[in-house]
Amino acid sequence: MTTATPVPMSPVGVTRQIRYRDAINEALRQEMERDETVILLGEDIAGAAGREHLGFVDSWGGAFRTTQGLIQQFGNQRVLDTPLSEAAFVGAAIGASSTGMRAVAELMFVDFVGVCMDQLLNNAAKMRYMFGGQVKVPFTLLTRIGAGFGSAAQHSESFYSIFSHIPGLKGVVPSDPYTAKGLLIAAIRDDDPVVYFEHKGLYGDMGLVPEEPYALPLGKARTVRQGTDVTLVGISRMTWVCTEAAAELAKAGISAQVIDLLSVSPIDYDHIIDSVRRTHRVVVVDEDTPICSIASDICARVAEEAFDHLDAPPSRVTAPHTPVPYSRALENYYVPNAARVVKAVQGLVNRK
Amino acid sequence: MTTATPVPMSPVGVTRQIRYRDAINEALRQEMERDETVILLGEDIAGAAGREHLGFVDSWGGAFRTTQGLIQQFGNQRVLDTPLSEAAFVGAAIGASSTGMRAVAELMFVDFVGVCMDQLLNNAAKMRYMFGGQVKVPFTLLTRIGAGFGSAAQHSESFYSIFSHIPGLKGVVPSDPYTAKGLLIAAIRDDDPVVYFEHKGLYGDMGLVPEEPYALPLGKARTVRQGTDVTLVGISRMTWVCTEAAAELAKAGISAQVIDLLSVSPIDYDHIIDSVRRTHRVVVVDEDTPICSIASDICARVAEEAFDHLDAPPSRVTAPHTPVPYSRALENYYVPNAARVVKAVQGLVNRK
Amino acid sequence: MELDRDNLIWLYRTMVTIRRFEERGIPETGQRRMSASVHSSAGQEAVPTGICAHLTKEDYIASTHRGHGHAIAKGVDPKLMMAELFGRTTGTNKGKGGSMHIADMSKGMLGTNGVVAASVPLAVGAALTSKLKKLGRVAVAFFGDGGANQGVLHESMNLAAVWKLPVIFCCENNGYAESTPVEYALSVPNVADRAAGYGMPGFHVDGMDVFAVYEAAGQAVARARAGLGPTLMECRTYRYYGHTVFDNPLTYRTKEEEAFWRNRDPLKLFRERVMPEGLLTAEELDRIDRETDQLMEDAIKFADDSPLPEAPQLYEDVYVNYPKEMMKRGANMEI
Amino acid sequence: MELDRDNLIWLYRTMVTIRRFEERGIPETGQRRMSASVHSSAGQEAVPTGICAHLTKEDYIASTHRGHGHAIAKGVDPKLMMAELFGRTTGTNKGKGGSMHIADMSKGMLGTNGVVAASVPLAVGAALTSKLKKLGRVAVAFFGDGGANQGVLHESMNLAAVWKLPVIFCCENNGYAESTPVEYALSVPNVADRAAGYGMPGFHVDGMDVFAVYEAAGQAVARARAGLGPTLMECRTYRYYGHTVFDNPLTYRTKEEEAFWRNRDPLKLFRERVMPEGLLTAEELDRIDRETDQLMEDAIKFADDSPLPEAPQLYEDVYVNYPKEMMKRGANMEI
Ligand SMILES: Cc1ncc(C[n+]2csc(CCOP(=O)(O)OP(=O)(O)O)c2C)c(N)n1
Ligand SMILES: Cc1ncc(C[n+]2csc(CCOP(=O)(O)OP(=O)(O)O)c2C)c(N)n1
Ligand SMILES: [Mg+2]
Ligand SMILES: [Mg+2]
Repeated sequence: MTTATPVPMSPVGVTRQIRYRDAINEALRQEMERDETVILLGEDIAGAAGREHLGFVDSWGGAFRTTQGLIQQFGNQRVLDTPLSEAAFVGAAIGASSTGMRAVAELMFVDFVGVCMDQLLNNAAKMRYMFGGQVKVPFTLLTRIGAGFGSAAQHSESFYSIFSHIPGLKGVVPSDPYTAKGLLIAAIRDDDPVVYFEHKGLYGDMGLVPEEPYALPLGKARTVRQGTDVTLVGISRMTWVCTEAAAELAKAGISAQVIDLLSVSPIDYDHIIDSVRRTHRVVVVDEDTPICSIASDICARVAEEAFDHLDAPPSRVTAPHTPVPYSRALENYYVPNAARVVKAVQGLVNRK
Repeated sequence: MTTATPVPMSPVGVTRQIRYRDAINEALRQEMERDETVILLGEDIAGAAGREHLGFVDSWGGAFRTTQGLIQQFGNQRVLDTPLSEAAFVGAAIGASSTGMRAVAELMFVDFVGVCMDQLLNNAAKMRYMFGGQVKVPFTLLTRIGAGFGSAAQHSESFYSIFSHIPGLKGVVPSDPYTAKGLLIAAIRDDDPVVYFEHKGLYGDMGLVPEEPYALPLGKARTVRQGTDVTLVGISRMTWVCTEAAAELAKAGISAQVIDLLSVSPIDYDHIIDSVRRTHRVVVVDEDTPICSIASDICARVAEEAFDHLDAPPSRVTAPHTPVPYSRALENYYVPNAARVVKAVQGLVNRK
Repeated sequence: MELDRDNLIWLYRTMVTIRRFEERGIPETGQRRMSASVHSSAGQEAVPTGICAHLTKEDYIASTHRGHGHAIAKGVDPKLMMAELFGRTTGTNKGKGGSMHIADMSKGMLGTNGVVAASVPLAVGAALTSKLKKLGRVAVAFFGDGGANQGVLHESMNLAAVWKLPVIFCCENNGYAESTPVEYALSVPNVADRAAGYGMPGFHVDGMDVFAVYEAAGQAVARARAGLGPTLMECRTYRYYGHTVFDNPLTYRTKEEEAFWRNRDPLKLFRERVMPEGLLTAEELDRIDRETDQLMEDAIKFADDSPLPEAPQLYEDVYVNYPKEMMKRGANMEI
Repeated sequence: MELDRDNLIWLYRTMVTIRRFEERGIPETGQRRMSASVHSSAGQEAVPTGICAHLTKEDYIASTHRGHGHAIAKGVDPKLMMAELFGRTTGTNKGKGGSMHIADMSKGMLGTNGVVAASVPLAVGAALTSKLKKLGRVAVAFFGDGGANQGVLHESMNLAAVWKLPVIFCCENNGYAESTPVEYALSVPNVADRAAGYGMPGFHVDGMDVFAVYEAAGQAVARARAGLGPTLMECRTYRYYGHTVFDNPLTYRTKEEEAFWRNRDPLKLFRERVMPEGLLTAEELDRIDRETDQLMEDAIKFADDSPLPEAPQLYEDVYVNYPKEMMKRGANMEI
């Protein structure tokens, strides 16, 4: 997109380590410093709205503390706590973004997208096209994905495939603090609507992050481990399930290249296909359910475009086609893990 | 599902021809006659609500006249015109269906699903699972798909892939009057939530339809033309684009089997894979956009499960990854047509 | 708010332009088999006219599926609108949007919209822009009596009230949502009755009388500009034709009712008001009629003479920045 | 509606059961590291209790994320609820739902719900079933002050009013949506102020006083049963703890405010009312307290002794009828 440089594994010459959560926070802060048209809207993103006079400011800083401290620096006209009305405030953010602001709205969990989906599908995604290119909608939607926390079926989804499906939207799935910051800055600066998926299971992860602002390219994957026998494609946290599996596979003499998808729209098919042309096998690891998923989309694309290079069927390790169960006894089976990836790869390698 | 019998091309020993629109109407009428818990909710499904005293009854019979005459027969307590409030009446239909009714709600165009998506995603699809199997939700959502009518980006989508994606929902895409009636009866009788997609371009089509009620199996595709060189999979109206292409291909000596998908959840992969094992090639023709679509899902599944039988990459002919344009000058390019299918097949057959 | 001669002429010319656009443009669009999804606002002209009379080019409006009148009143060129309806590249939207998506950002016109009430929060967002950037602009969100029962409207009214945004929520209550009478679908007599539930003023106005609309809108706009927050303004009006060109309204409403409202025609009421008072003469008004007729003929000719979009246009304007190749990939597009 | 001794005991026992369930069960759930998404309704007991006192087992309720109290008041067995929180197969939902989805269809309890206000139309639908089947049942839709600003509530209130359905819309206004004060998010002083906009009665009730709730609910339920349509009932109440166990409420509200409400504790108010009047004695009430303590210990033991679900359960209860193989296909599930 903005640049064709591949996304590096980590920044060069940087020693500062911060958490994924703080990388998000830093990206928001730096973009708000850089451009005063950047505003933030969401439920409890500051907290205790309207109670400054009682000494309560920034009491929450977001349900997952990603927006902490921003209201102190930018005030309540740029960090806007909203009523519990996603359709209105997401729609308003889209309206503001099409009239000169760069609005960043937060949808607390992607599972709730159904209450504001129309604004995303019919306004954000289509306005530019319907209007014949008259308008830009530099709007960012922050939201969250991920199971594994005993939060059951309505707070655990990784429902990103619909955003890949919808023409007019872009989407990113940062997997570590470095990409969290760089992709959020890119999303905010981008002139198209971008959905930014934070993974609940990554907030505490530490990583090297440059202090200065930087944008990573939208629409680019990266290779986080080189390998020759199979290509593993990870999405968000699943990237690390892939590297864990790759380490395990290495012990068995199988060399896996691990690709971190990073963008769900546009999808960097070329990076994957390029790898598969060399490894001749691919397994996509996706925390989302399997049907009409990103995993199946990538498999289809690989099958179509790297057909002659495949030594085994393009395969997927995903959640099953069921809602997310509450009891951890079940949820543990639900989320893909390294063992399942290893087994799938072995099946491919030992084929015939 | 209910039966393993394959869906026939058309009914045996039947001479009556009716239109797709009337087949839908007949299915609704017969199910309402059979089971008084079947109720219908939607905007203008009767029309002129509350104006019986002025002699206005059934003034609309639905925006596409599919529910005409039902209010006369069943009254306004079973044919319920609603305010323009999809989230409420779809949600209410789900609530009614989980407490003893079989509610059929109409969403006028699938493009509007975003205003009531939460009710479908978080209630209809998940209640049974979340509640540990305590509840059945025999709910049917009628909605419409299809481009080609100069209705632009918000009234022309074929946005069914999300319903395939969501665990807990089922979906059907009838392609002619025979399947329109049989699948609607099956959908209403089914104890799970089913989304029923009518295609705007098929309403006027005539076909053989038995007078008596009958249910076709959910989750089953059918072969509408036999062939040996390539498998064409059509969805809804695209089935007939496939048969048109098949006729064209036959002239060039290429024999195409055409499969009519009929269900988008569950998808009858077996029927397709069985065919591909014999033809060694597949092209899925889908009016929806390509990414994370049913077309890509089927291609992925074929690639995975019929890998050793493929002589060419599993391929797709779909709408582009763009919204639907208004001007017919552009829309004509948007919707897949036989020429594109023929060309795609020729590319596969002539490969190497 | 004194209306001078120029203002009066503007009011009349705007209403006539809307009427003529609907009555000439829609059948012509139909004849060209461009689309069935075209909604006439004939009969409702006084509403956008009376409201937009208070707006500058910088102010915003967000419109509905029945939005030709809003666009014209906000200053969008009917010629470009006609070209849009005819699906031409010279259209407001390059032929990509058609009747249900007419937009002109240079006129603060944020689009007609095919999803009922979906444009309401866009107006709220535009008002937020105005407030945050201290632009002094107001935003008008148009919606129908049907739209009054959509959830997003409720959320938007609450949000605008909480943030005291310069928004006017304008309900064009024409008595019907498709064939559904408002007295069936609305649980209160008037949409304006809901204003109190949001802590904002609510007016119920005669939407056939442009002076009444103008008067009420003046208050609402003044309130918004003064930073006092939103107003809900319900204008009782009537659409003369069917929901689209397809339905026969006499299947859900009586001839008497139609006659009653036709008798309160906004153009007629206007003439009855200004002519006796000697503000404008019949000749002057007739001349505006004729000029408008000519404008429509010119617009139709302009539209017909304009080129249709070509295939590559399909991939333009989806994103600001996205690889075109990605829009075709896997789709097997021929072009 | 005279309350006899048994009624009074039921009211008190129900409130104490809710309180103890929250104060004992939630920390135990936390210790077992089952979930962080558990919301305490301690402090709000009078609301479900005063309302459900009017309901039979056949009547319906639809609940929220903060729904333990609703479930208990509707007769759901706390033992089964505890097992559910602990993720056991003996739970109300076989461990599949947890705190945010507790349902018991045999008790007319249509589920707690994790999406704010999402269960409201379910109650409307249940009321529709009752009306169409002439069952004489009513349905109560619980929602919070935050939920009051969701679009689906607006649509549901209008729909229920249009169809005159036997629904009670019960807003538990506990002053906060997470950390957001109601006076910030709501554009009117009271949620009940919105009732007029739907043509239904609106009550504003002291939600700490079970007798006040009982009294108002009696009117609403009677109205619903008589076929006169819905009522909006706002109960002003307070949650004693954080939104979940994670937040410290003193970051958004004052100690004084907490003390004010604690001083209006529903159990305390109940005692202060019934004891001086000699309706129930301190000993009787203390005994109920102790019995309830024991009930909770038994529930915890029952839950701990119950089996966890096993892998194949993952594929059960998704559909009534669907090939299991299809749920695994393409997912490469191990089990
Ligand atoms: C969310 C949604 N539901 C349904 C429709 C279909 N539809 C288009 S216009 C209309 C009626 C709108 O009535 P109203 O708001 O009163 O506007 P009017 O047509 O009278 O101008 C309906 C039901 C839609 N476009 N969007
Ligand atoms: C549609 C939606 N948006 C946001 C959330 C996250 N969330 C859960 S509870 C809550 C606050 C709810 O407040 P209220 O309705 O007053 O209920 P209370 O928690 O006070 O009982 C929020 C924002 C959600 N569950 N659903
Ligand atoms: Mg109307
Ligand atoms: Mg609350």
